[in-house]
Amino acid sequence: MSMDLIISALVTTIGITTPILLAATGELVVEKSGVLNLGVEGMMLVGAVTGFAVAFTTFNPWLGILAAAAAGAASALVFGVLVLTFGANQVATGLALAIFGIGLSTLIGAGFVGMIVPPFTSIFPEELARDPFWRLIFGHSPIVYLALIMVMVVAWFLKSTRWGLVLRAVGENDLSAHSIGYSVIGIRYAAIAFGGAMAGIAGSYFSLVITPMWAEQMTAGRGWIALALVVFASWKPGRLLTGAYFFGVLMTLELYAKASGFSFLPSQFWASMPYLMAVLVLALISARERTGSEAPACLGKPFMPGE
Amino acid sequence: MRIRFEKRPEPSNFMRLATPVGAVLLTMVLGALLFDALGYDGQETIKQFFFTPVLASYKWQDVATKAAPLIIIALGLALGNTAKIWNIGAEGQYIAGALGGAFVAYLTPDVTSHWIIVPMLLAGIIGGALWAALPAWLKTRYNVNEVLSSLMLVYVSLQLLSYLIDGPWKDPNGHNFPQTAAFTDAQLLPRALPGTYVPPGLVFAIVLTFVFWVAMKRSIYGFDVRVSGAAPQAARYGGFNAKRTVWSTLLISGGMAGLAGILEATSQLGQLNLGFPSGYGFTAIIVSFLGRLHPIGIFIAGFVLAITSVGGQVAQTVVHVPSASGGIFQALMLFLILAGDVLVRYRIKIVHSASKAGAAA
Amino acid sequence: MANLSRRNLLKVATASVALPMMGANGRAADALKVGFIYLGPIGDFGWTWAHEKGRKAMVDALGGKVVGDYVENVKEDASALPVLRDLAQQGHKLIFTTSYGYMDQTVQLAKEFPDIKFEHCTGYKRADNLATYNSRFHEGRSVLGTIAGMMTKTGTIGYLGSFKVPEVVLGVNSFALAAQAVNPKVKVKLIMIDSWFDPAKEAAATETLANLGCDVITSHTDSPAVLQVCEQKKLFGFGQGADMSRFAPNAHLTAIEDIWGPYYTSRAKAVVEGTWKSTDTWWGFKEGTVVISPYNKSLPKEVAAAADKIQAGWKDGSYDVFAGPISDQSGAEKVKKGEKLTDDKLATIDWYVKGVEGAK
Amino acid sequence: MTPKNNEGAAAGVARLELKGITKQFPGVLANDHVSLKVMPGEIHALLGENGAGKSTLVKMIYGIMQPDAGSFTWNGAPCVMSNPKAARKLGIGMVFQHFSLFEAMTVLENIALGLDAAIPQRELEAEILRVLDSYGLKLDPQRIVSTLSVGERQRIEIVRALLLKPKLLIMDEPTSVLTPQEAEQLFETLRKLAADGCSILYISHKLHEIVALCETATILRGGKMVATCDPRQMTSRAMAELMIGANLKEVSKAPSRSFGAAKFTVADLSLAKLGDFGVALRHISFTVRAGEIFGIAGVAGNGQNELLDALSGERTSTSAETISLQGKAIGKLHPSQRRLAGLCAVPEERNGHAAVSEFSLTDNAVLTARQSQNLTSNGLVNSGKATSFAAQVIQSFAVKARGPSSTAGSLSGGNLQKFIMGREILQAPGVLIVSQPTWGVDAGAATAIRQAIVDLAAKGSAIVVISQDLDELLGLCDTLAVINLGQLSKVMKVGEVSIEEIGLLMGGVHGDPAATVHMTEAMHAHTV
Repeated sequence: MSMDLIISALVTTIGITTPILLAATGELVVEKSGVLNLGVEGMMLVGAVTGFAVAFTTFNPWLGILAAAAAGAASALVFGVLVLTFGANQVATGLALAIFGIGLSTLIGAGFVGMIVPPFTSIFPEELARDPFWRLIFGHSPIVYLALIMVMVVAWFLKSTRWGLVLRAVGENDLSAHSIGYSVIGIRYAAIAFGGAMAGIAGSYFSLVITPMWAEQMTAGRGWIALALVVFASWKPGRLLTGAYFFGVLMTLELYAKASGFSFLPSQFWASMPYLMAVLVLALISARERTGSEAPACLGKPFMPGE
Repeated sequence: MRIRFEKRPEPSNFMRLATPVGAVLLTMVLGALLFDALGYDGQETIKQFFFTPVLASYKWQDVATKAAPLIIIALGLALGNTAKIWNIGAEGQYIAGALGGAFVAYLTPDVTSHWIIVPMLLAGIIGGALWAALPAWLKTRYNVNEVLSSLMLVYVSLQLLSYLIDGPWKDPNGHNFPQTAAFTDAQLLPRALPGTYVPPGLVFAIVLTFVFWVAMKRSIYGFDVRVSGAAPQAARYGGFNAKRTVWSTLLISGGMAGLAGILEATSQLGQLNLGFPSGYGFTAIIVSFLGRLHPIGIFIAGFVLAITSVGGQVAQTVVHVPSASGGIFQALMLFLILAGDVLVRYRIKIVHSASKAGAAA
Repeated sequence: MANLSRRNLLKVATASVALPMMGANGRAADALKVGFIYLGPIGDFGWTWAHEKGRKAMVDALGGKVVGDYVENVKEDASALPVLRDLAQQGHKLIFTTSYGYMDQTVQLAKEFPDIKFEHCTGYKRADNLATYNSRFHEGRSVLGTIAGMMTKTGTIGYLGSFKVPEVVLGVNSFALAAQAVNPKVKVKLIMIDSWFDPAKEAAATETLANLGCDVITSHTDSPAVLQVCEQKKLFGFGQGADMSRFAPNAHLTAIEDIWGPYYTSRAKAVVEGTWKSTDTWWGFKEGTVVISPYNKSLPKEVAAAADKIQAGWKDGSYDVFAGPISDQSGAEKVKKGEKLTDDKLATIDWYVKGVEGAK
Repeated sequence: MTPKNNEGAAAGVARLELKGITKQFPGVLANDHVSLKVMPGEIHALLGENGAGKSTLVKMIYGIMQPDAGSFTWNGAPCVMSNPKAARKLGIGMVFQHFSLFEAMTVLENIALGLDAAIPQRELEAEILRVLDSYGLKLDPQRIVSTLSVGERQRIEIVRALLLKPKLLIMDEPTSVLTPQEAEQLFETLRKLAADGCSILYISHKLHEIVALCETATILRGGKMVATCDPRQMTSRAMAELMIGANLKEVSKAPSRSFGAAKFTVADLSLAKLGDFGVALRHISFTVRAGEIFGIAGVAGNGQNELLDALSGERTSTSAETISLQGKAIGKLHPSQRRLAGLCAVPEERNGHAAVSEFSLTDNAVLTARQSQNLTSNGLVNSGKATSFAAQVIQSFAVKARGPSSTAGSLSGGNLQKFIMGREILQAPGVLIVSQPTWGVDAGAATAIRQAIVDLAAKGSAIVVISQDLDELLGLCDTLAVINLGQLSKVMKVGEVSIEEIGLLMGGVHGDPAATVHMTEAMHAHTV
């Protein structure tokens, strides 16, 4: 492989990784607060269709992204009300959200099939992205940079800010956080809404950037990979970034291997890699003694302060 | 004024029964409003979704065909859920079960005895159980969260199916389409009632509902499962082995999903192709909650869910709503039942802010 | 409803509740009811969308004589059975099942409802009341191959496939042979993405092909993703199943359109007139089921002329892309000079011609 | 601390005053018009039995719960404690009985979480070190909490509270997890704080602590305030009677008792610790004879729960010989098998361990009695038999319940404990192991339970009672040993042993003179 080809392959990798990274960054924050929202796929689709619909009506993809974030957050809040206010089972509610999002996006999107929207314009001068190497840095859609910035923001937020500390505390021991005086429910609502907004943006990346159009279930299961990625990253933003690109490189390599007629193990094996790796990591981190790196202790448990 | 939940001293049995019924009714109302808002005839949609499948007799059999696998899978899942073991990978176990049975069929294309169906069904159960064994092993050995591990394995099973039917098990006479050879007549299950489409799975669903009912309510094993879910420490104190409970609930729920998978394969399509995974494993999770983890409740809930999915097809041709609407109804129903759960354990109290002022006085 | 008489049990059970349904059906009693089941949503802008266009064309062509209903998103599993039964029992006398995966379900239903006519698309199992039909897409592929062979500057053309099924293999071979005919050095790089529909993966695969030097890329998957990427990367591409030029005004050179209208109209007419027979129909350019969309304005005249010539050749029978000699990837001769691949061989083909790189 | 803390002191205005505080829970009136005053710089005891309403009251002071009626004044001004933040803003700090700590986080992060203002980490760390230094406490701010001992964990809570420069510090049963030496160290800190002008509200049911530490005591019983007194002017017994509400009723025990042959023997039992909080059991040996009641004293968290698990079979031993019942080695048997062999056990925690609160009493009977009472056949539960056994327990032990179908959760603590004890005793166990038999139980039920234990022993059973309540053990047992850090002391005869000696063993102290002096003082106070 020449340098140019490697750079081009990396550009493809970044493109294919971005939506997973966005959704996983949101889900990481949600899970860090102790809530397991399995409805990522549904929220992504709601975001994808809303983003498309708004971009189509306003001819402004930026408004589309904003609307996608709002729609993702809104659908996440349906989940939030059920699990936080009503104390419903998170697994079942999340699954219902996934099913609901798929159905609702189809219903809303029925009128937008076959339409096209204006693409994003690059935020950098086009000349910058002409040279292959510089293209690797300047040649992406604005959402790609947004995704990278958000991972870093989340990493910084969780590690160095007070509210990040509080959010982790809520996920670690909700009862204690409550007794100190933090609003467990309030913080979890915020985290869930943030996760929904990120999933919504991730969805709009499909309908506004990769292929500027709407098609049913166009996210094709990436929401589930995002869930696997959070586990694979063992709830650490840094690993989330490397893990996402690791998955992305795997996917890109598979395509190159196919185009070159090089088949090492069936393609289905590569397609199942993210899930197998996630299970493996899950086993590894659970086997290790608890040192503060593994899953938030309250993940998936309902919190009802029984007054 | 704000709404406050007040814990009931004892869970309300009335609410336990009333909330699922209320959830279904409220789903109809909300569904009608939603579809009206989206420009469809909401009332007619609800009619086609919920009532046509019940009122048209030839639809009953379709409903039974859909309900049977849902009930069989949900019974197993409810067992796990009662013990607070969350197997959400039933879809994967359903596929693995079908693969297990198909493997026997693949090995015995020339056997003409109808008894071959027995090892096929057994292989189906074993296949499903094996697929659930990994989460069970990871949980008991490394305390790995079974929600995540079982979910991840669903996607692995989809790839496994794709690999097998496009590789080693590909039908040599299948025009190169990714599919297994069709099962022979001996490898197919007969209809439950000759001359109808009533699926053999329905017989299994009825018998298993009864078996699970007795087991959950009366047996020591059912007691074990209930204690393990309600108070794991008490279960240990009572002499129940927690690891055994994890293993058994996961293997049983996996085996049931596997059974549903091979029943579907041997009574409906008679082969495996890429279209085989049908989402029953996920829908069954809704069924188990809608049925309140109670076998009889699950039996009814299985039919309710089946009605909405058959109704979805009817509504497509009659009201021309997109097929995805079925998912919306199912999800709405689950949302409402989960929200309704709170009424079983809590009483809703409306607190007037005035009454709080006492503290400040 | 007459079909129910076969089954005593049903007959009794239905008597009490079937009346409202009968009333509903009665209103359209004079028109022929034609049913369709679709694999995807009608808005997939691909396979299902083309069939839906055909259904509409049929209804338009036959005025008030036919009514056409459809059910979309029908999975290729057992759940197709009740859908088909439903259509049968709602009084549809002619039912089209529009995907290969409905083959066995259609066969089963044809047995259950002997006086309803079934038509299965792309399959090979027939019965007295079950016909099969397909379209010679590969004829269209040879036109695209000709254009691609002339337009490529790098000599490497990309091909994005879904699964290695005969229909896809046939398209690849036809495309490659036609391209080689106008440009002997052409190589076709093939990626199978193991899915009919996954826009993100289609886009990534297209980028990969572009990075590997392909400057013209065609696809056999269901979304316009490939074209959209070609547009962004200033490459050339083709529409699949329909004119997709609006997704990629510059990249879109032309498209193969699946036109099912003529076939559906003729078959519905045959049922109305009582002349329907079980047949195996494989129409192409000649009969009008394969149509090439208008060429892109930027397409050079000589290329357009060459493409037109191929189309004309198919129509008058003077051209066959599968005329020998043809070798497979390993160079072994598969079709001798002077021979052609027969329809039987075409329908089960599982090898690629020389010059196709990537998949095996 | 700062002179400002003494504002209002001169005028005789209470730092905190409660008037008519009332809190109703479903079925229980937790606080019934409670009023009290805490003066600046005063160490004020809130005294009462488990379940008297102390914790509820302080939760309302700290804003975790809201009272249904009543009011607070702070330095003379009315105020509302709408949430803990509001309480902290006024200058109220609290150290919880059950620490509200975050296991996977560092000490520093835990402390930062307890502060309302965001302080940069480096400054906070310096501040923490300063506080630690000025009160002579030891703690590493960078350690992960899950690696700390119980005492160290409490120090986090205390530092967290002190950083806020509180004007009122609430301590909820702070010594229940401490050794007497650690407790004495804590008292020093508290006295120093009070001298600086900080008021302290000290919650306990341990009389000797209150006598040693407090200037004023408010005594609660059944949610009502029964007295306010100066503990230094009262006898422990008088306070105890105020707390319990009746003359202490003695358990009737045959004065001279003879024991049979050795019935239950534990020989060199060791067990690795489980997780970060566990305590390892080390070389535990003792023998209990038929008819004998053997007590195990000790401060909470020294291996009592582990010992109960090991004896009941919830955790099995690697060697069968470590535990034997009438010569039969049972160390490797599981709980059901041990029950069949004649060993029954009652763990400390009622809800979720000894009983399942959402289950009916019948089901709770099935939980442990299914084999010995033949409540099952062919893998199915015989519900008729189970119900009648549950009814028998209810009747024989005067359990106040609607019937066998009531859920365990609907019973009061004392009645549930009676049911649990009854369930085990009616199985006529040869050996009964009980942990904290009267924890959080009203006085009447406690006497009944102790009497039942004595009666069972009289029938020839060997009994082991694990308790932190030294009074209970001294009243109930024939022989006694102390567990400390998973090790069991020598076995002593009740009546021949001094409380000082037990106290020293509880603290794991063997001849440290300074500690002995403190201990002795504390114990003297106790025995006044």
